[in-house]
Amino acid sequence: MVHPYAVVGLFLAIALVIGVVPIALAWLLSPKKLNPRKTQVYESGNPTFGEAWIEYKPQYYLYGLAYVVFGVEVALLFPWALAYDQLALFAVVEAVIFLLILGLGLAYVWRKGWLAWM
Amino acid sequence: MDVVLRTLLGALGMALVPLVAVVFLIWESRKVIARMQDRLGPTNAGTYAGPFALFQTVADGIKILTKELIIPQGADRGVFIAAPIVVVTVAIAVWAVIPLGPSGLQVVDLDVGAFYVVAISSLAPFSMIMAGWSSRNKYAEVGAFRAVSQIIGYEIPQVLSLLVPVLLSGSLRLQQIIQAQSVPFGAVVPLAALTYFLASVAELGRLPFELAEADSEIVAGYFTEYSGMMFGAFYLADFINNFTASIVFSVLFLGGWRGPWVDQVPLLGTFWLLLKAFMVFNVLVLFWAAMPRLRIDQVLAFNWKFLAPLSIATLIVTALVDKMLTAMAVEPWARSAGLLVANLLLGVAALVFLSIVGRRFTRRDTLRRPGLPTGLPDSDAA
Amino acid sequence: MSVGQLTFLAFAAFTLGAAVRVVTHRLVFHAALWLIASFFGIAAVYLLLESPFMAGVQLFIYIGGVAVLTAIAVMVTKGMMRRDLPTMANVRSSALVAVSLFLVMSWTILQMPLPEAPASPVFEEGLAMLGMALVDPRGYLLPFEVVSLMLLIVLIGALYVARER
Amino acid sequence: MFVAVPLSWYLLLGAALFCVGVYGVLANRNLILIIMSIELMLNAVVLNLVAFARYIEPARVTGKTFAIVVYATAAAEAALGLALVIAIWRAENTVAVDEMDLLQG
Repeated sequence: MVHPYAVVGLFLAIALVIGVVPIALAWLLSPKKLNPRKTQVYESGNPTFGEAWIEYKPQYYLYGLAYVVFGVEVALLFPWALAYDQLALFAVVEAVIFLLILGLGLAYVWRKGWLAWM
Repeated sequence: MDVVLRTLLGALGMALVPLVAVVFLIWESRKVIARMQDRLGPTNAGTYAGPFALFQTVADGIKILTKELIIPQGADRGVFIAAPIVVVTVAIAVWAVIPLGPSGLQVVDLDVGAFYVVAISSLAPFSMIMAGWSSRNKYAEVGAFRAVSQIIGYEIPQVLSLLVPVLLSGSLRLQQIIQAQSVPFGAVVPLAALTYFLASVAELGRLPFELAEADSEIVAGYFTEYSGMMFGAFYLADFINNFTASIVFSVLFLGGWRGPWVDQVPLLGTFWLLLKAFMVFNVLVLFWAAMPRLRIDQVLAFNWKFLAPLSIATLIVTALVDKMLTAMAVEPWARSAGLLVANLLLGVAALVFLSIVGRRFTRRDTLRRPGLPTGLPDSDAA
Repeated sequence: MSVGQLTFLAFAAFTLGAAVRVVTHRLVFHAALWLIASFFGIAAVYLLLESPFMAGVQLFIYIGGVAVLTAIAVMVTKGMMRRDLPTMANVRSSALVAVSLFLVMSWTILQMPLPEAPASPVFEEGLAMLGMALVDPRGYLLPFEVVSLMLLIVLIGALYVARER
Repeated sequence: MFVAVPLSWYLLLGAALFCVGVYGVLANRNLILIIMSIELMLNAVVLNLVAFARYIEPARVTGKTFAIVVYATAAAEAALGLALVIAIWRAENTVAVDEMDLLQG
């Protein structure tokens, strides 16, 4: 019997091959007649204006941050959900407190308007 | 050596399932959307592509293989080429744990199967960042930013609702989650199923949450600059993800391969699962055809101010009610009924809350800017 | 050398190579991508240690969360896209510190009497046991709730610091 | 047995990773790169914890609990650190550590 994790590794390798093959095949089959006009950056038909790697609003960062915080919480809940059958009501209440503490944080930042789109 | 060979062939076969299915599903969704828009969709008008133009997708695939791969000036070539490869790899990798049938019809029944699905699909936004950043195009970068803030955010309600079936079945193995569903979890905890489904739609970037590739605003979002097969890879991965999400939803909430006469004919289980997944997939297609697009601030607010709190509340209510019912040692059917009632009550409470808050916000906006129609954003949502 | 040992060495080489690219690459965004590669290598090592949950957490929190967050931070602060390479003297002294630290550590590790093979086969209820211990008052209830409090503080504090004014 | 590798190999890998992180913190002046290097160091620590847990007492959960708490702390550290970087970027328009003089008033 092959070890399950080895099978997963094998499957990931197969998935990678499936990702690479079509593009490699297209690279072999497709014409290669590039010219500077063809490789211009697309901006809805207008001439390219300025640099694309400019500064963006940090607003997007806030949502990523909220994701990381809640992601850690959710990951910690997985073992608890798995053990749920063997837990007493008391232990479930503790996990509920765990959830509520962070729910409180969400309510606070909501109330303060820090999650509002600017 | 025989075992290794059999494993290899099994894995290869399973990895090809989504590819084959997608060929049919692309055709099917094009037909459905066309009919909803009073068109015919793919037909045999120009060239013959099988009965009902069934193999139109194959023809498109062959065509796209011969199209030129254009890499724009100033692009980060290595990352630009890697992004479509990563997106397809991630889309297919999930299939390692998908249980297509009662036994044997699964590559590996991993002991952390449900967590594997979550972990692998959390890699998807990162390929969008790669694509958006390496294109060196403003539209692509805005698309990548939108993808990141939207798609990773919706993972929270998705995973919180996924915890509900895990909690009820007491296992992360997808086979055991299916075994535990003598009543499908969708009928026991409909609210968790609903939040999971909505979060999946947002995660897939389907309308009404199609902000990362909003074609009337930012051309095609993070894959604006891609052409030929590299564009095809994003298109393919999009459909594979839709199909995978339908299957995972069927496994978690609709009983997976369970159905009549599966005990006698195990292969029938595959049919039931694919039928269920097909129906879920078609709901996604109907969304696609019928929905308008939301604004970015609405999408983000819907997640953080409605779906995430609601999924937290669902998890808490389900855990507490189930534990209390178990403590009272009620019959299994009474336990399911109790959970259903609790879920429905919570759903009603959420709707009442939503309508009150909505009315208040509408009134506030009208007071603040009497001349404007309600609900306009303060600035353009970029 | 067995297949297992070769696998370990391959993963270790991949992880370390990616880590070295993180600290030496000229483009900050590429450094972030190499960081993801390095995290992925560590996840593979966790699978060798038969800790699939830790590997999943590595993908879910680190690659899906922290690394993506780093990439956003790089994209938002465009001014330092292409970093200035450190001066030669700086590189030399830093490398000296790092290498000597490694030598001390590896000497200590090789001195210690350490087990050659894993203690006993892992059994499947390990994760459920972890879940029970996390909500057991005689187990690790306190760290569990403290983590929740810490996350609350981070959520509020970081949003306060980074929000638009 | 899946992989029979001596424990010391894992510890050496952890030590090497940690030292790469130390180099990154010392040699770079870009704050984001310094945070990335700290993440590498914390990962090395967690790797050690998981390896010890597997080799010394797999029947108990002490090692895993430690690892998970370190994980949560590391993620929190990255989120907060990068938030500070962004706040400094907005105030000073730099992410280089030696150009920061916020405390000089």
